[in-house]
Amino acid sequence: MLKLEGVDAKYDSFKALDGISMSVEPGELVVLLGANGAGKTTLFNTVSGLMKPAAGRISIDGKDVTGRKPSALVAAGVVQCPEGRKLFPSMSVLKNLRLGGYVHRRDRAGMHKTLEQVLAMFPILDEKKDEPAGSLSGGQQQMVAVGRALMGRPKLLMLDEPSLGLAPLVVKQVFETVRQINAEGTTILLAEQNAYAALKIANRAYVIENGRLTMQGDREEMLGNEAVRKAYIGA
Amino acid sequence: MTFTKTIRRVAAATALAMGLAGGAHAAETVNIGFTGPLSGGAALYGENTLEGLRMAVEEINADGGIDVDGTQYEINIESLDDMYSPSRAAVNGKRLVQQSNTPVVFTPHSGGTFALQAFNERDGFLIMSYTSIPSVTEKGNELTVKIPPNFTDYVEPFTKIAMERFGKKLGVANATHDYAKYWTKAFVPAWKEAGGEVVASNPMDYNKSADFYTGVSKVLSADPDVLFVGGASEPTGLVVRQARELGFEGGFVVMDQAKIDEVANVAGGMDAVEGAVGVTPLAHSDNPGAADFVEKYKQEHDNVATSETAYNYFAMHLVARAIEQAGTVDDPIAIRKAIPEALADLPAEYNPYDVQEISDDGDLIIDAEVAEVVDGEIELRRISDLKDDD
Amino acid sequence: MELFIQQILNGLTLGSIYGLVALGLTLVYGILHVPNFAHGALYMVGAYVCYFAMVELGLNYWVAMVAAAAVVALLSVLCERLVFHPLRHAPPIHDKIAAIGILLFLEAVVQMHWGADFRRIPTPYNEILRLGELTLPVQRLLIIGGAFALMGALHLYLKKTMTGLTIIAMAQNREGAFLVGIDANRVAMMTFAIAGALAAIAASLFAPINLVYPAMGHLVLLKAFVIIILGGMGSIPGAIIGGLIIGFAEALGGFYISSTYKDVIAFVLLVVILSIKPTGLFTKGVR
Amino acid sequence: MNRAIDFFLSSTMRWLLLALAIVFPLVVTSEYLVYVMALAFVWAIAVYGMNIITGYCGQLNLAHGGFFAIGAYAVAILTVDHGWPFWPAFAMAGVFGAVFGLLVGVVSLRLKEHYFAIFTLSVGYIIYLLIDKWEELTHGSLGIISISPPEGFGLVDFTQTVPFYYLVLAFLAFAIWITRRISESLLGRTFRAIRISDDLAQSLGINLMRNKVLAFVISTVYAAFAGGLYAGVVRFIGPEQANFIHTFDMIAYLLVGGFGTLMGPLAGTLIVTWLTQAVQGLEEYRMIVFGPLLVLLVIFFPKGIVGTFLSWRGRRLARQAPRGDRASRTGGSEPTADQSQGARNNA
Repeated sequence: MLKLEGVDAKYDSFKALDGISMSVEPGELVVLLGANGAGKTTLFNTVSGLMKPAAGRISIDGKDVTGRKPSALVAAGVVQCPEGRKLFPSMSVLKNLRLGGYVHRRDRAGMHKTLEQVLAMFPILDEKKDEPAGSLSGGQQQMVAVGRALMGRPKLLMLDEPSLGLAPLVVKQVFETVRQINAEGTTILLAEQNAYAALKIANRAYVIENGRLTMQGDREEMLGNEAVRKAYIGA
Repeated sequence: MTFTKTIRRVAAATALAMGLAGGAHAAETVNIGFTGPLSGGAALYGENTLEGLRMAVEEINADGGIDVDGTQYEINIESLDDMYSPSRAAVNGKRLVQQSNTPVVFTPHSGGTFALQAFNERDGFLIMSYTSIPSVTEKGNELTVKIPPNFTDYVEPFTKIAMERFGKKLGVANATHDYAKYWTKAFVPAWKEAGGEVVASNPMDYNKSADFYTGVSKVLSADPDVLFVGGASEPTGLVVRQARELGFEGGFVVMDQAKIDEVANVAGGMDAVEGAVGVTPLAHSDNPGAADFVEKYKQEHDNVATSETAYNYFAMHLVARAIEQAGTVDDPIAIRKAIPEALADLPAEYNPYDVQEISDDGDLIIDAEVAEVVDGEIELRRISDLKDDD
Repeated sequence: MELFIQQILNGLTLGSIYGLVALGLTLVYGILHVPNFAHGALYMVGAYVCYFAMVELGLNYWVAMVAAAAVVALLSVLCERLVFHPLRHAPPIHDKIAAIGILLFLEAVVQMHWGADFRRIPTPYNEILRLGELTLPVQRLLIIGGAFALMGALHLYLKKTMTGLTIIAMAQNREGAFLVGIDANRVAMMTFAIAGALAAIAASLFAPINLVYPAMGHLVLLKAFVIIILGGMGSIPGAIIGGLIIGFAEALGGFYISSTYKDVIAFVLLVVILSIKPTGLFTKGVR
Repeated sequence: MNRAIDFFLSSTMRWLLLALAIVFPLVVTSEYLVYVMALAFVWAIAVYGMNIITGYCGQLNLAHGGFFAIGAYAVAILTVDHGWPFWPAFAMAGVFGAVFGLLVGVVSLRLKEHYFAIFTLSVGYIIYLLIDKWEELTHGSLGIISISPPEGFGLVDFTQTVPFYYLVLAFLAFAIWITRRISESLLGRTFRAIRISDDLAQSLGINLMRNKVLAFVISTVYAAFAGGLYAGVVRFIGPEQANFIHTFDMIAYLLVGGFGTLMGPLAGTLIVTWLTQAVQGLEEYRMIVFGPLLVLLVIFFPKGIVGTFLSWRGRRLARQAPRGDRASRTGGSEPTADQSQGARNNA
């Protein structure tokens, strides 16, 4: 589905990604583990087209998309739900969700259907649909962000730290939702610091440190790995 | 290597451009300078004055130029834009005198005149200043001629005509630029002296205001008999139009910068300017030279000649004749001295305003005509006749 | 009392024109964070196109207005493509200077073609309604009605259509807009087109009671800037309300205080308000 | 080649320039050229002021022309209406520049970026309107004529173009020297830190407000002195001098030369001044050339002439650094090659 080969990314002279090669297969839920500043968000933004890679190749379903604009990637089915949510704060929840389906705007019926599915998944959003997104609680805003991403009917959904800054109970809900979305057939790439919760629902995981991938393996391998436990699970 | 080459090329290009702009000085050409606004908000005004000079020069050159002490000279106008800025006018003045050897520099604004006066006597050139502001010639600069006549000549007859017909209550609603202020300073005391009163005073920035409704309605709320208006013709027309829209039925005293016929075009016809007193539009003038000039202007342009064009046309002819009589193209003092004589000899066809005399200070003196709109028609009166009435 | 109402009407006339110009300015600012100093020149070009279509081609007033809107919208988009787009990564000072370059260029071009003469657009609506002491020229009512209708239409467009929503989305969160697949170039071009059209319509509405000349945009632009700062840069309701505040302040201040200092009022108001509340009256962000 | 570049940035080069400036009136025959040069120097002094607040400190001040006018009016009013000699009036011009600069700075520098720019644009307009309307003080739109020229010493007569040229040249050299002292001091580094970002500056423990106001006041004093000299040479001043078009001119000078560089203001002022003189033949159409030129310049040479030159040298040095270890040895006189980092990194 998604394949990166030797991808570099730079901020001026600072190399934020260094030779990243990885892949995500259809239907998988892959976790990207890493500390703050390790390069998770840069990697996501590079895949989404917000940043241009300095070197390397990115492909979706075998098609080269290196350096394409974000709008082209969304149209190709790669949708990011970003860290910090990046909602449209003064717009109503409903408008935020509608804009999520921007690339499908001509397919009114399809859009309506997806909207109903999303509202069914997050009933609280149905209740608050006319309120400005910025007035919602953190957990609810995260739901709007996920819902907005789903409105793009992604083939590959990239979730950047969806649990950040949320109460433990809410975090649990979020991960349950992510699992559910994956179970319904959407491929997911999930960036997390909260390794334990993330690994529990993942198929595979990569570890990123200082812009390089240092480890990879399936769920059991990673949960059993001493270094991972020390660094990210704290047990 | 490439860098030095680039520098050399830039230097060469600059030198070339400067040379071209400086103007080649042919043996039998005399350059006459002009610095005025040719871009920016006052560009139209600058263009109009320059047009008068150009018309005169074309005529002179078509007649074979001027004869200076046995040599035939063609006249060439070196015109430079100063965007109405005094310092640019000063730079232009230096440039004209140094690069183009101009014995005479025309400028149509007071700021430019003042800036040129800082060095014109020393650098040796005559300033032909088209501005009515009295201080231009009051400071004793020997080489300055003020082209338009003193507006103060108009103050008394305007007051008399308007007051007799409409009443004693005056509302001041003219413009705020320097010239308008000089007018107000002269006009308001004269109005009071003639027994009138000023019921409202609210000058407005004619060149910048987005809307005059507020200002006009403020003046009208004091119920004046006569409105004192004026700035450029078109905004003056708007002020008159809006005053009529707001129900004003009295008369107007129109400052000489605005021309009644142009004002009427904007205000909504001659009926709208009924009762207006102002200077005579050239097309209506009795002067022998006026009709000639209007005709000449019409052949080349599709609009009506302005007074700035006519005065500068006259002034250029006057300067050309003065150069001939002085017998020199590079002694401004001699040229200045020859002006009274040149004026006496100037054929009427070049003198649309019938200028008769020049004072020692450098003020031109005319017997102006005053125009009044009566029943939708322009009626003329000579200032000298009006004085005789007393 | 009639005099007071008369001033209110004057304030409405001025305020609705200022508001339309400020709206375009604030939209562009919201999307690109460019204070577009060339906006006043677009306003001026709008008046000239309307003049050309009406006086020189003899078209109907409304047709001329539409033509002006179309031409200036196109011109505005060209500015975006040729100037502001290449400068999107430059320091903010550069946008402003480039905008000044555009302003100087457009004024020079207009002056080359039409000269610096004052020109007039004749209105087909010369009637004057009178209600007691009140004077209501139809063209002035048209300005107020037209401006508010346009503002209403713009509101509906921005709130109810998907393409309109993309403009607001882009203003509220640029990256968020990219991530839902909104094409930044499309939105930028559309915003510039709308801003240009608004300026041209404002000019076409206002020109018949005013004069058309190359420098006509200067003061309107300055005031539009004051308005969008008052209203919060990027805020649409802020631009409309700010426009009315300035319109009323000028009409009432000019009448009851001093019309010599009428044009100072807007700027002093700005200085006072910003000294007290540095982010303007309304919080930032398009709503 | 590198030695040549080093030479261009060395202080020897600046002495050479000064020497060239000194012989200039002796070799050119036309007084007009000297006059244009002298006026360009006057503007250059004001542009050096703008460079402090806008170039080094990163705050686009659009009231700069207003402060220039305040300086000019101080000299005009004091010499014409109060009979002062030029020099004390000139000193007072600096005082007025500082006082008004402090007042405006304290209020306006609380605002950021575009708010600051537009706020100062309004301040500039208010200065213009006040000069235009406050007739009792400023003579209103009539302007002030017959301003006293600088009194000469002994045989020197500053109403003559050439002596005045040397007078302005001396002030300009002093202005550049001061700028260089500031730029190389802790204060200069403080200003540049503020330009890169307020947050960065604060994290370094810099008192933002105090330093911004200081930069602003320095810049307005430069502007006011330049205005005072202007009044002394043109000897007429009207409200148009406070028109914002003059501020835009100064921005163009600074932009062409290069923001935040030591020699940029001078280079830019001279180039644009002479270019303007060269295209005078185009008259009213010159803006058709000049407008697009300005746009092309900001798109293709955003750092100005001196800035482009500096970063060109920077790249050369960077390329060389791995080979010969001489990155640290540069001309040493232009501490501002970092200016590109002040650029907005996100659109």
